[in-house]
Amino acid sequence: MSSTTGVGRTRARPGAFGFLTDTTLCIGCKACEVACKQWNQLPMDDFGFTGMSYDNTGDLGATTWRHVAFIERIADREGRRPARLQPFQSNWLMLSDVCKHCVNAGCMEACPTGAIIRTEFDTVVIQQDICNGCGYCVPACPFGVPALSPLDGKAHKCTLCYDRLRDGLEPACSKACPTDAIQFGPVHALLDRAKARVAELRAQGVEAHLYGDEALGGTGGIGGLNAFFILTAPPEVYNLPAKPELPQRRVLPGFLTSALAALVLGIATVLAFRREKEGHRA
Amino acid sequence: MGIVQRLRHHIGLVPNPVSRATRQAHARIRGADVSVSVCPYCAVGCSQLVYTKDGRIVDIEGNYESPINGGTLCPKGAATWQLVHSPLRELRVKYRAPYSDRWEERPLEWAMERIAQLVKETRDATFVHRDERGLVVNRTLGIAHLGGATLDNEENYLIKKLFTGGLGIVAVENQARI
Amino acid sequence: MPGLGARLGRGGATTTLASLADSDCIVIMGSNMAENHPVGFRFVVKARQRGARVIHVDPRFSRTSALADLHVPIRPGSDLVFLGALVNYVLNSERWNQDSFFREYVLHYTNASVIVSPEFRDTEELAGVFSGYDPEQRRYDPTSWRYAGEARPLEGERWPCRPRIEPERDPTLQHPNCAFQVVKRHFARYTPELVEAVCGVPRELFREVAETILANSGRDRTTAFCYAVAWTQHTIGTQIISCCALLQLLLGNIGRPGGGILALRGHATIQGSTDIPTLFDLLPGYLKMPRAVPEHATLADYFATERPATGLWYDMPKFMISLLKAWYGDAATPENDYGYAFLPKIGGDYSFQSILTMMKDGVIKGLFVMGMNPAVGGQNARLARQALANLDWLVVRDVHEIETASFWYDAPEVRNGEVRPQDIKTEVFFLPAAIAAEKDGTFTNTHRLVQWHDKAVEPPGDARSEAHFVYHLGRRLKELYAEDESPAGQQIRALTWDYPTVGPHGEPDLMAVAREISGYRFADGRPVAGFHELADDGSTACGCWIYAGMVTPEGEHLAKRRRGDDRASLDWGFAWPANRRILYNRASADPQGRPWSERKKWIWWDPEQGRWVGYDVPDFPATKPPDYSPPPDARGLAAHPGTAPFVMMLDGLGWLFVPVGLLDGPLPTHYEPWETPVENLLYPAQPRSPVAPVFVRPDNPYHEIGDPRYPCVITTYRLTEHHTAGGMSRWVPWLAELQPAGFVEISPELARELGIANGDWVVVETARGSAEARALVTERVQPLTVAGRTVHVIGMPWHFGFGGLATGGIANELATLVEDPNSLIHEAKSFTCRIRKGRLREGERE
Amino acid sequence: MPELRTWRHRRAPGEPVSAETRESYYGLPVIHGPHWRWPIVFYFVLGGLAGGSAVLAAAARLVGGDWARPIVRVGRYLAFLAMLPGPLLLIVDLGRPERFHHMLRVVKFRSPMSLGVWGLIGFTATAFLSLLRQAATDGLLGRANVVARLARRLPDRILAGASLVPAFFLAGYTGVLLGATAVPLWARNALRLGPLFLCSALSSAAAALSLLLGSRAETARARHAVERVERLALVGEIALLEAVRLGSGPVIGRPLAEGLAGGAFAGARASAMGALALHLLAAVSPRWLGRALRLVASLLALGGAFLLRSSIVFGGHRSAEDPDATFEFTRASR
Repeated sequence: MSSTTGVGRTRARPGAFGFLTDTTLCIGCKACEVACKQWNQLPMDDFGFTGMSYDNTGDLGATTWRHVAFIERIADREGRRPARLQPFQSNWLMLSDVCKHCVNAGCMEACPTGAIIRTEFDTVVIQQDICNGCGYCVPACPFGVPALSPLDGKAHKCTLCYDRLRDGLEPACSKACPTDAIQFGPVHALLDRAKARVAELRAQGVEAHLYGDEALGGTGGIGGLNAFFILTAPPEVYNLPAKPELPQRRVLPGFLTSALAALVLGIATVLAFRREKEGHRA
Repeated sequence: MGIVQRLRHHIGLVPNPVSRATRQAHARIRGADVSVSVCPYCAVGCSQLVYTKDGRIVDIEGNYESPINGGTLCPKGAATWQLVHSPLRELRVKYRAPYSDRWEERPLEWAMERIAQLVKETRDATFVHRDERGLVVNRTLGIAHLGGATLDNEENYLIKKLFTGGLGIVAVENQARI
Repeated sequence: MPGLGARLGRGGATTTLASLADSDCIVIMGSNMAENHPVGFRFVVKARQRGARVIHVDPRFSRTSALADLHVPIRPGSDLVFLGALVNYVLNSERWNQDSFFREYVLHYTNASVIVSPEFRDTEELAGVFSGYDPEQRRYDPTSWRYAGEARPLEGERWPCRPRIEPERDPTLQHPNCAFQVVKRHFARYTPELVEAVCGVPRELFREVAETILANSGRDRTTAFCYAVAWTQHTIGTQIISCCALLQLLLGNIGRPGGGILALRGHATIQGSTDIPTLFDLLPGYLKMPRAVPEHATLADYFATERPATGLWYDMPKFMISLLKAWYGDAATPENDYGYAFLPKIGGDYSFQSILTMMKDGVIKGLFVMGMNPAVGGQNARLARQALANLDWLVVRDVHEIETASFWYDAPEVRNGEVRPQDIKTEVFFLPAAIAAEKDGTFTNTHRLVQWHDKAVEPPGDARSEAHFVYHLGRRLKELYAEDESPAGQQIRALTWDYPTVGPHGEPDLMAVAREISGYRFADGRPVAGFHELADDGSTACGCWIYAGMVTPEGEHLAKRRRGDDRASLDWGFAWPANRRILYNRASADPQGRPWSERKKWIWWDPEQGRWVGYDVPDFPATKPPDYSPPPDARGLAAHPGTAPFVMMLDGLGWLFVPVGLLDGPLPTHYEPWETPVENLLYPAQPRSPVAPVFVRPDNPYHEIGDPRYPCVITTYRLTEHHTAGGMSRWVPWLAELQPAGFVEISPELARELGIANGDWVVVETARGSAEARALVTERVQPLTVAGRTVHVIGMPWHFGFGGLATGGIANELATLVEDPNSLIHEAKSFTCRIRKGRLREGERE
Repeated sequence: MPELRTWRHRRAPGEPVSAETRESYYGLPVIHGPHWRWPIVFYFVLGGLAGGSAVLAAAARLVGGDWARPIVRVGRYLAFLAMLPGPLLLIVDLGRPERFHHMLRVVKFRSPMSLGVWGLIGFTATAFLSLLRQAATDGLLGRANVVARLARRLPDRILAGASLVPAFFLAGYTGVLLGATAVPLWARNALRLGPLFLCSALSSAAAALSLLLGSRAETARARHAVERVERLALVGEIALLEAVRLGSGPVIGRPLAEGLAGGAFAGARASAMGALALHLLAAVSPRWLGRALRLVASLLALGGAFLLRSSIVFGGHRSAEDPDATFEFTRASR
């Protein structure tokens, strides 16, 4: 986070839509999780008590497209609990995680069937009539978003309510969010709002920062996240990578070194065969 | 889509091969009937929009117009659709005879008649017209009612009116007490 | 309800959720608002973003605390000391004594200047009890709490009423027996040091809270309090709430935008179910249920006992007789006291807890349960299930097969073989119920707002609305009693029960019911415009006078209105009374009728129009000028001066000292919870409430004070993800997966002591029973230092039970039957227990 | 009750929040790991074998003389046979096998899997034609029929040249495919995996060919030639294995040092080194011993190829589950 390059910058198209998830307003109610399951008719999954604070969801998955993380940081290192709190959710962090709808999306570039597309809203959607469940998008996502469903064998993730957007409706999660911790809108407008909010929080002494610009979260060729976040702790605390990289940045270099290796091996083989020829001539 | 464009779409230059289903995607509440409801859970009183198609509820979400919730809902409110369509919801009358170890399914009409008979029996057996001091009390302690905070005002009114005003049942209580 | 009612006149929340956004400081105490009212909490967040301070006083660091500026961890059951100390701090603060606003408000809008009877003795003088205490009966004779001054009988009444009281006053507030001085003396020992010793709250932290509240109260600023059942569910719950009302009166925060006291209710229409009460001691509109005493023998006796000469309740006969007309119609005539004799007379306590014991003792033989789950939600749940098993018949109406319906084969004691279904005689009917979206009707929300919900679809299968069930049950019973001339038969035959039915299932027409509730002229059925049109001569009928006018003479149901705006949203739904949103809003203007400040204006007197105007419907006679002075023989509201904002009160004033209306004293006093690990530092001789109703019986054992076998304090609560006893959430997969199992929250300190790791199974035990749960070891719970020793607090959500998807030990298995004397509400927020690592083995019981 | 999630909590549920876990989220994985298991491991091994064999066959055809005919013949047959199960394994691995043809909707230059599909098709085509040509040459198609006549018309050298590209591609693209994911172990070694797989492909193919060529005298020269290739490829493989091990570092490299995957990796290293060592030993041994040592060496090289793919694939699973590795990678990568 020391680098200031790319702070507050995104390569999102002017017409792109996305989410701003402001953790400082989140009350961890999980309305987003349920509203998402309701609209998208996703079944209950991974049922069980985890003991991880109030998080019994655990992770984003094929049938969980919003996940609220709970991080308790009540006491200091000596175990003393403070009474005076930093303004806005400083001691019990809650973050509603979601697909980031990357400006350059690893899952989409990886998809060998063209099932994953960028929509007219600049969101990233897995077309369910195309996906054949190859599963390559799953490890290709630097954020752990898409997952294969054992129910239908296909990959699933947040669609940013593509069907609702088509009818001019707000996505289910941001609509439901009681405290407007999740806001939906044009990425650039949301980004301006987020920057103002971060500045406001910093003025109040809160260590707030933006996650999802080209300096943090949207790094390494990702070009920014269309669903971005305001955090008050290092991203790792929320299980978010600080400076992820677009995996496809490694495709061309990988092929180049492979080609080089192929060349070397080819020459070596030819030489080996030539030597056989010569050896027997001699 | 022209053939060149289509090819471009499919050879990874503009990797956006949109499918038929995607082109036809739309919200399932398009063209649905909408009624205005109130969330049945807590007392904040969030307004809900209930979308129906062919007599079936297809979606329940918050009502933007409400000065209380402004379109939002909490997880319980957001789960109202599943409360209605819960796979565990009971839709038949169940009857358990005294000392029996099993439920039996019974017609609603039968249950209603049987309950009315039981009310009359118990009431007649326990009705007190005058108490030991001779005061007119017109009450029965033999029957009680619990519940009401999750019902409608009109239903509570009918309960109070019939049970207390009409049957002399005084032990009528709801969750406000606990 | 009595907590607010006794001091302000009505039990309802004085303000609205939306008004919180106008607050400068919000104190959330006795409530976990963000978790239990998430959507309501958005107004707190809004206020917070506008710069308001948010203080959360609560034993646990909860999701509410996470968004607060200050979290004040407090020992459960010590809230009254905290509030009393705030009162003391405020009264002795420089700001309160220097800013003219406070004095002006208190002098004009409260009974501070009234002289209290010289016979009155405070708890400070009598070692923990007020004068008039009868230790044998464990109750008070409140005669000595009266005002000094005469009571004068009124003459020429068509219906009798109580005499008019004309108390002495001292406007200088110096008289040693004026209410103000009595209050000040009473709380003198409630110091920051006492708070530290009793509540476990460091004194500096307390001072910070007090200073914040003080700095944010006054002419230009307002502080609001939000509370919920964590205040109510104590043996002194009413007094805790009443202490808050006292504090808010002293701070001038009642009746003003961004001020007030917001009671946060837990069910969709829990407010409505007290307004139109399915409660044993009330009739609709807070009319008292007549008792089997000579003072209530006839309607005239009833009025002579219950009806005051002054204030709005003077109109009681109009409300009562209209109710009798609504219920008994043509059978209610002037000759038969409008059918008053048909009304059953109550002879004791038939509150929820008593009903459980009456069932267990075989007095109650048949039970209806509609949308409630006493097998899980009932205190001493084991006793509750034994009570169910002792019934002749039981009718359960719900959407899921809740524990109350399945106890006879699925309860822990049946599963472990202690009881066999073959031994349980109860004849059980389970009838599937309809959900709000499947029926027409209204809910009344936490701030008294009545909203109509439309029926979107017909309920599926055999599911029916409660209206359907009750209506058709009544219809069948009327048929069964058609020829019956006995008193029992006459009672049911007199009842009007002729609602038209609609739809394929023959549902009663809810609009017809609504019209009856709202009131109509008996002769032609025209709806009345409001309770002012009700008459005491049988010419009007009205099912609930505070809802009068909800259906307009034009036939429009005001609860169906859906036009909101950014301020009071007067055209969204209908708020009782008379669509007023902030109650006692006359107090938002100064005695002369001008707004206290531009920032906090709400309603004010417009001398040109000669009426009260503003953003809200005035909770005051609309044309009564601020300088109105009542003539000596005036009655009802006319007896209140133009400065008296509290229209329901005898004198129109907020009561700092409560001469009548509370059973446990005129002033809030700290008593320890019934079960407590520590002595009462204030009143060692009187540690617990002297008048709390107790249920001394072998199946409801209590722990002694400081019982070493039960050293921990336990508090019970709810989670965002579930609803009450779980009937509407534990069976719903999307909710069940979010909180799939019962757990107890314990501090790392206690966990270390007992060798408990996060996620371990633990058993919580009391003398009543045991509950098994998973341990959630969290720093959000902390041990408190109380009276020099460490007290461990554990928390347990009470949603869980043995049915549905999300299961867990029943917290109410541990709770005990003991009540607040005023509200008859039990004490679930603080009692003692022990906890151990391990599992509840099959059949293991104490 | 539907049981669904595709990952498991690495830590036992309910472990308390400790200072140690504060900088991660209860030790849960940051990313979702791949679902690839044995079918993919076998596909990787067989693909390498097929690609390597095709390379050897083509090289032998292009630069070898008559002595190299056996290499061409056996190499072409082996390339085709090793390739055959490939598409089957891939289709079996799909969540929706009946939709395998959706892979043919697009060509995506940044998706190694998409390229892989087309590469596999290209390989199949050249391998099949080479097979036909070889079969015709060997008289397996008969003499007078149309197919045989057409097959014999195929330009052999051009075919050999053309098959080189898909052969190398098939042998190496799987490494690039793994490298283009967020799995830290793979991503960190994105530049090395392709070359490593290529070396392993060639060494295993050479080993397989040398085994198949047998100990007959008429194939001795051919065998010597492929064994020479095998040794060279093994040298490259050993160097790249060390580069992967050292380049991964202690955190990201943990799966290569611990557990079953770590064991497999160690086995792969040992096999490669052992094979090379045995080959060298064979050079200075008596003839009879040398033959036995070479046999064992080739078997080791083949086994090593299998262990290598297993360790990399399953090590990737472990790596994806380890938040420390992900954070190590995403902190350091810029």
